[in-house]
Amino acid sequence: MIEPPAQNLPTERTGPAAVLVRDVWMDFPVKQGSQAVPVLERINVEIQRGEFVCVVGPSGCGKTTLLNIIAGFLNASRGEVQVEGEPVHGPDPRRIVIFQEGSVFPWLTVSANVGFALSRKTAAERNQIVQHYIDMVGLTGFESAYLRQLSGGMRQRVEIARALAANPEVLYMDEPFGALDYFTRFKMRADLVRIWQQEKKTILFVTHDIDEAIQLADRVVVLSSRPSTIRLILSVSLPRPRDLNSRDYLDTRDRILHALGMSLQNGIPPDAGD
Amino acid sequence: MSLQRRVLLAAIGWLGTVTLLHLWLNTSAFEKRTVSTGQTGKQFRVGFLPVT
Amino acid sequence: MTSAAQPTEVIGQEPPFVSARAIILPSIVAVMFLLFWDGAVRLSGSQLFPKPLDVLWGLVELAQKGLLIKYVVASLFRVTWGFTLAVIVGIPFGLLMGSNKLVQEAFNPLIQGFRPISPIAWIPVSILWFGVSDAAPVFLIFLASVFPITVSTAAAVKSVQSVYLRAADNFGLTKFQLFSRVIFPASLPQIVTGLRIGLGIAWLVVVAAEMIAVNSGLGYLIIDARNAGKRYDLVVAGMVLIGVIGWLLDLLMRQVERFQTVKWAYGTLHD
Amino acid sequence: MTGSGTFEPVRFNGWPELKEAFLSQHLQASFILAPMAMALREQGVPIKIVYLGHRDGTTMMVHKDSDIHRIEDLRGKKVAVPNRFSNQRLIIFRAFKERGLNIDDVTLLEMPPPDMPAALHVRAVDAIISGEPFMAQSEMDGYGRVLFLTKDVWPEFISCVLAVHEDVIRDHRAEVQQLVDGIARSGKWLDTTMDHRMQAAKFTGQNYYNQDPKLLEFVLSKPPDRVKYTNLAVRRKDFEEIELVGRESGTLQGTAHFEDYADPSFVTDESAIQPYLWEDTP
Repeated sequence: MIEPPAQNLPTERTGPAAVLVRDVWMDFPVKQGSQAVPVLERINVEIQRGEFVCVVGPSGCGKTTLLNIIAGFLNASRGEVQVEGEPVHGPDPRRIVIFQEGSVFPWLTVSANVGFALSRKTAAERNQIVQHYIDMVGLTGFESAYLRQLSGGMRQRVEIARALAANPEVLYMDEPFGALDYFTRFKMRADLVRIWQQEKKTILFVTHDIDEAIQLADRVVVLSSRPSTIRLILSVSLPRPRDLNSRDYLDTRDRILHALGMSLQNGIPPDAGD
Repeated sequence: MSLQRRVLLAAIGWLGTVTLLHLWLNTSAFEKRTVSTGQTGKQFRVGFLPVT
Repeated sequence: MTSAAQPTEVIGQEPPFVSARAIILPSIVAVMFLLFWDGAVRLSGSQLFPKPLDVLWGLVELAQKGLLIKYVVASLFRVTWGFTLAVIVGIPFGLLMGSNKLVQEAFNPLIQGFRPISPIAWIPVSILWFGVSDAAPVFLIFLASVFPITVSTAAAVKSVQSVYLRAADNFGLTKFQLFSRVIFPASLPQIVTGLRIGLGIAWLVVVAAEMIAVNSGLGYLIIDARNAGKRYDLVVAGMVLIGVIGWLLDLLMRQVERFQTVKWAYGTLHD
Repeated sequence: MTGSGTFEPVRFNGWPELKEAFLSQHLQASFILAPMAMALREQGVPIKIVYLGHRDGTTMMVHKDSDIHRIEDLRGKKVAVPNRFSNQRLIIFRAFKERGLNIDDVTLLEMPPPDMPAALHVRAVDAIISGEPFMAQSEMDGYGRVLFLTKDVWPEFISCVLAVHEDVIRDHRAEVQQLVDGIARSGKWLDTTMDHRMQAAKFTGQNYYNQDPKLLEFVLSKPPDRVKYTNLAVRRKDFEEIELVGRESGTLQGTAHFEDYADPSFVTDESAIQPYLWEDTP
């Protein structure tokens, strides 16, 4: 089911959108005097509460820039971002970002990291919350380990646990599984969906991996290469847990590839990586 | 935090110990002044070099 | 309900490992050095330069006279206070300079201007200000170590990865919390390295500092031995003491580098 | 100079440090090189020379088997002197002038006195001159030979003087008088018998100079008039001689005169000085 880019299909109207991106444009001034480099053009997205939305596009198309704008770390050149109807002016603990390069604090143990945002709570409350999320992400037994003693997958689990412990309304994730091996990625995606269903958070997940997007998202926003515009917003109606061999799965993938001007019917196109 | 507090306490402990030791061993801070310097209070210091 | 990750993924604690070889090898070299030294003095027939044994007897003589403990304590007292003041001034100022561009631009030239001045050049000034008290050597030692500490702290703050700052910002930390819970811990490893360098320099300077009119300390021991005529055995004894204590101080500081809150930054190549 | 606890002797290891501590009034009084005191006064430092440290007590030493036997032989040689503002340096100017020699023919190197014996021993320099006991050190150890004693070249030679800050003289005259009397009387005591000198050598060596008493005994006895601790009153004639050589050698500007840098009022009648009756406490 393809949606025309400009229009979005709210399932049922339950108050203002969790995250509303209206007519956002972004260009980077490279050097004084020289022409600014356009990065994002006419971005319109509306994310409902509890929805899992993936943004996918070739690397360097401005996905991370868009995420930073939505999260409030960057101001758009034009346009606006609203969360629950309020305009976004900066980062906020109700909207936690999991950065691409990983921001777990290496000088803290796992439990100290996970409890980082809970300084205002009592010790008992904090320990209870920390233990809950450590168990949830499967780090039981590693509470007093340090970052350098953990594998890549486990570090991402700490990242997620810490974000969830802050009890945000929205989770922004910037290619969090990019550095993991093939098998761990599958495991992390399954765990993330499970946690998303349990915690009922709104998630905006940025990735360059189309398969990852389809395995995770309710809706996939497909961005073109730079200057990127929205090529397609695709609702993924596959039932969960998703059967990755099903016909529908492959059709969905082809639609996304097609929207990006690529199709894999007759082998990998030569210009696939541009 | 207890580790950093322990390091801090150890540092302060050392500071106190070495200061007391020094005052005791190398200065006359603890010796009762046999002769009170009386009116001048401040010592009358006379410099010299160990020559002739 | 939860799927625990396999424990094998955890990289074990690194126990400090001192092999027997690590002790025997250097001791052989040390013995050879002593023999070489002894032989060289005998060959040269110099009556002035002491042989290792003379130095040992010099140390024994100092210990018997109770001067050994007095001088060691005096030097440690001055280095401790000079270094502590340098830490108290250096770290906060370094943190400020590292985190505030204005302060950095304002003070950096001044600091870079003072840094190359050798503490020995400060001796005349410190006598004019502090005269013949302990304050003069403490001042020199303070000067010697405050610059490396300030500079390394400032560099540490500036090199804190921005992703930590963004994450902290995201969690809504106040400016003070950002400093005490992210910037300081993140810079701590480099600060500790700066402290180690600062302490090393402080101990280097103690000899020069104690050449002013103080009547105790290892630096004084050396200068006084020269005054006492041919007591070059005491001069070398002083050097040996300074070397050994300086080495122990460095070992002590290296233990600080094995603390968890700092070790994370040194990676596995750190010995 | 034991005083009654009123005075605290502060030992220094180099003239520059002593000068700076004295200049900045961390020392109320100090034994100091005569020309240095005069130069400080020329530069406006309000101090007065009130007494002398000692007479003579300086020797020029050469290496035992060096070819230097007369002052004339110093030409083309390297001589270590303690400080630019020292009479040990000025005496060379005076000796060369009296013999019609050109001062530029000799190289004068400033060197801390404690390093001089070793420098002579390894022949880094050809001759050394400074206050005792460092000169006697080289003689006692057998590699030094006396070229001349100061009394042979500059009779009543002055090396160190006792200088006091003028405000200390104004505000604490009694203490200064007590100090000068103490020095004068112990000087008299020293010069009365050789036994007193030997006691002093032991006492000073251990408690104040940290030097080998045998070395000090050598200085105080061989020959007996190597250093004298009497006849130390401040006299115009002596200092004007120093002014003369100081000006000729370019060390002093000559802008300060006896009234500016000297205060002889503390010792009016030398013969009246009574030696201390003092025995070395075991």
